[in-house]
Amino acid sequence: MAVSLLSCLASRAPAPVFAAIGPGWQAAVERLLARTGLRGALTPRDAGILLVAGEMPDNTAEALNRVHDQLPRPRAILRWTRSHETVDDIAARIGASWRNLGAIDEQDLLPDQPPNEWKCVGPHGQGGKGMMGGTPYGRPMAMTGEDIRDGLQLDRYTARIGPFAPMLPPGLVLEVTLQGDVIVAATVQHQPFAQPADVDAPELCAARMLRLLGLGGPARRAVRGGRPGGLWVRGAVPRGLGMIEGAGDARDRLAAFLRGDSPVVAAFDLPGLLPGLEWSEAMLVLASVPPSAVLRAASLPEDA
Amino acid sequence: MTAVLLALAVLATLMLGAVLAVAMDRRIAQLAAGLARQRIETEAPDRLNRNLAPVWYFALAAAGLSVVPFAPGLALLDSPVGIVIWGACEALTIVAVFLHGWSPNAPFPLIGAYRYVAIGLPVMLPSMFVLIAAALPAQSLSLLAIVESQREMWNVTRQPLGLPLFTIVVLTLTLRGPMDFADAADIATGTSAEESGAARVVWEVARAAMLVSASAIAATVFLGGPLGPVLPGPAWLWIKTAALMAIFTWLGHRVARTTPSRMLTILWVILLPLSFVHLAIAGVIAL
Amino acid sequence: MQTLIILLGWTVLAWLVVRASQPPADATAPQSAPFLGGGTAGTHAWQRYHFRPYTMTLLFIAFEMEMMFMYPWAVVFVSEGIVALAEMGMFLAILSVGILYGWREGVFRWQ
Amino acid sequence: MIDLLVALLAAFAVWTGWRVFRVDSMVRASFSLMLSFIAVGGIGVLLSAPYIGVATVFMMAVEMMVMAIFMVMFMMNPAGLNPMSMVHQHRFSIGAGIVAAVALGAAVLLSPLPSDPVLSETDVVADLGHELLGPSMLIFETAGVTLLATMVGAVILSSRQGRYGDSDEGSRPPGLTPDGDPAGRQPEEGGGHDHHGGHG
Repeated sequence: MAVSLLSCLASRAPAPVFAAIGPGWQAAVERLLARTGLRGALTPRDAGILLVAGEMPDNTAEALNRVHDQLPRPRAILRWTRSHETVDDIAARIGASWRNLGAIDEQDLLPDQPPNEWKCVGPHGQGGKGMMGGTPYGRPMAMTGEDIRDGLQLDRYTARIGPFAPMLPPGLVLEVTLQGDVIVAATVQHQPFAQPADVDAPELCAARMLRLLGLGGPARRAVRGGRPGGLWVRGAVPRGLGMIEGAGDARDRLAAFLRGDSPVVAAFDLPGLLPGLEWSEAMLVLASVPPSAVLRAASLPEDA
Repeated sequence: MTAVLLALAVLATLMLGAVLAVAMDRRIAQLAAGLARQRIETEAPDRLNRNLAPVWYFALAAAGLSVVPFAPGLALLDSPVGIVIWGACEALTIVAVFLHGWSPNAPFPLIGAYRYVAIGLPVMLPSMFVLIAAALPAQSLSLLAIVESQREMWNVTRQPLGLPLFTIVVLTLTLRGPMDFADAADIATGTSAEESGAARVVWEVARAAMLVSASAIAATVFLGGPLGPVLPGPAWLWIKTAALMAIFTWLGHRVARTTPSRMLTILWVILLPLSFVHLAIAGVIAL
Repeated sequence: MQTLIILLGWTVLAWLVVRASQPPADATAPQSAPFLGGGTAGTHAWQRYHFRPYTMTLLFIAFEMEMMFMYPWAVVFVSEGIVALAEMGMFLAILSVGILYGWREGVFRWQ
Repeated sequence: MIDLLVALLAAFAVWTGWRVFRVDSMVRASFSLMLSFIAVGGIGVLLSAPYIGVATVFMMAVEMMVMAIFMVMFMMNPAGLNPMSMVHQHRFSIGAGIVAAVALGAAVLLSPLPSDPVLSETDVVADLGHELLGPSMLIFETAGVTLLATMVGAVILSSRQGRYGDSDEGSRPPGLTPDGDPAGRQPEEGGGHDHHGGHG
């Protein structure tokens, strides 16, 4: 009884979709995920369906495979590439796949190998050497380095984040070095994908910031064109954060998005803006800039 | 015999309340669907602590609810130090959430865990002030006595700052809305970012259970708990708890979350002095 | 004693429920890699984590220790009357100086 | 029954205390110690000291959380990914352990313990409050001043930023050998730059 009740409930669940957004599809996907019956997952661990929107450039294929393999099973990959397929069509296709997931289930795309060979290496067979050396369980350990705030020389964690990170513009790969949650260094490894002008629509920009402020519901309403209806929305963005010449700070830009304006953001130095910010602040700053301006900033030559 | 009945009442309240909390979030179907999915193991995790974190969370929710009187003078855990037990539950909740984020050995959960500790620790100060203020007129640390002290007038009117301050505590303990620094969107749901399948569901249900427990404490301390006309005590407690759960859920979905460093400053510079003022007012009124 | 048995009982029950409701975790190597939006990490995430508000935690512990005196104080507050109010006022005033000092030195921020 | 529970809790406290030194992970070590203290708090509750017992659990949960943060911050290999030993100076520590155990054990066994059972209806918390506001008032206020000194000391020792600029400006880390070169980072002119002035 309980089992059948659970499966009955489960069949009515909105399809959890993790979206890998390709060039030109950001606005369409964001509008798609604001529909009822779908749920945009923020991590592949929470998703059942990987939606690949658009033609992916070849140099992102491995990253896409990596995200695909991180979905728990059973899982399905759906490609949304034909522009004549409307939002309704793809939503129906996602729903059908979700209800039929058990039959589709897909294998891993990447080989089942750890990042480094570690089994049976080292004195205890865990791949390590001494206290900090070797590659215990497949990876080396982080090492200490300079800090830009308080000078404590603690570990620096370096990772490449993106191109399908839900908090970054699609396509952007940042190599960030973190100490705690403060960014001490950032470089752009891959530029964001080019998107048509539609992606700068104020309601979409506002929704991206609202999601970062923990307002998933208001973000959905904003995308659908309604009043977002959140409390303390502007006040939650710290003053003076992400100040850009001529476009105010992040709070001003959010206010403009909510009014329905799209502020013009002049070229700014993206990798130069991030170091020294906490991760949460950095993500707010990135979301507060229209994607077209992020693209222009990321494609500036390094020495400009 | 009464103890067994009360234990069953606590258990039933916790379970039905958790279902109600999930329903208020409109996530019943979502969680049901998650149960059958694969549970992924991360690279070299701390398995023991990963498995224990939701256990602590559940057990603390149950322990917190045990000190709540279901009728005047009748609680499963009739302790002279009820609010201190609840305070210990709050402190251990921070440990449980930290372990949940620490154990997967992955960057986003780790950041979420540390952010939560940074906010969760100072949030305990307003909580302690508020509960101590409620203990002043009762002349006891027992929740039974705190209920008795509200026969004339509920604490929510006598100590007007108490419930708003405690709301912040509840939102922190249950990882909700403006205080949900553990599971923020900019770190891909933070401490839960690497959890899939049943493990994710279990954690969500534990959060819901903690909401029941914290709301029941709030109902007891500020709304007179089981006191009320006509209906029996437990019914009043359930009604008040459910009403508070609805308010907390609504606030959690509506209020924006600021950055953790700014929230830290707000907690120490605005909310802590407010708690001082609250205690001073409560003290003068109680004399 | 009843207190302990009840708390222990809840812990055991919670353990059984959690244990029964989730299957053992498993994953292949590409599945278990940490999620970075398709990116890769060079090292383990476990590190000498630079927890920024560390000074705040020290201040917090001192403050918390002081709060522990306030619980018994609250119980006798009404019966001791104005003496209790004055004494705790003094005690809190002393500690407020500490908080004020910390605030002036900017410890309630990410370092 | 109470005797049995006390014995069990004591055994648990000792076992978790021993685990502190046997596990590789700093987080596990900290929280093993927390479990040990929780067991001690449980003994307190059993011995008719409910406030002291529960307060021990409360305090230790918070303190071990903070200790875990600092242990992970400053210890090498904090997660114990490479197995390691947490024990140093074996001979000295064994000697110190035996001396401490014998001394404390002797103090417990040899001192005449008062036989003054607490009546079950006594309100021990209120007694504690009256004690704090009455005979022990001086101790209580001294504790306040001591804690203030703790706060100021902690801020001075651990905070780099301050009203008068960075605290390590012009300072020189000690050498690893007597009169040796400074270890670690060399102080730069003007210290680090503060990116954080805008808000907070």
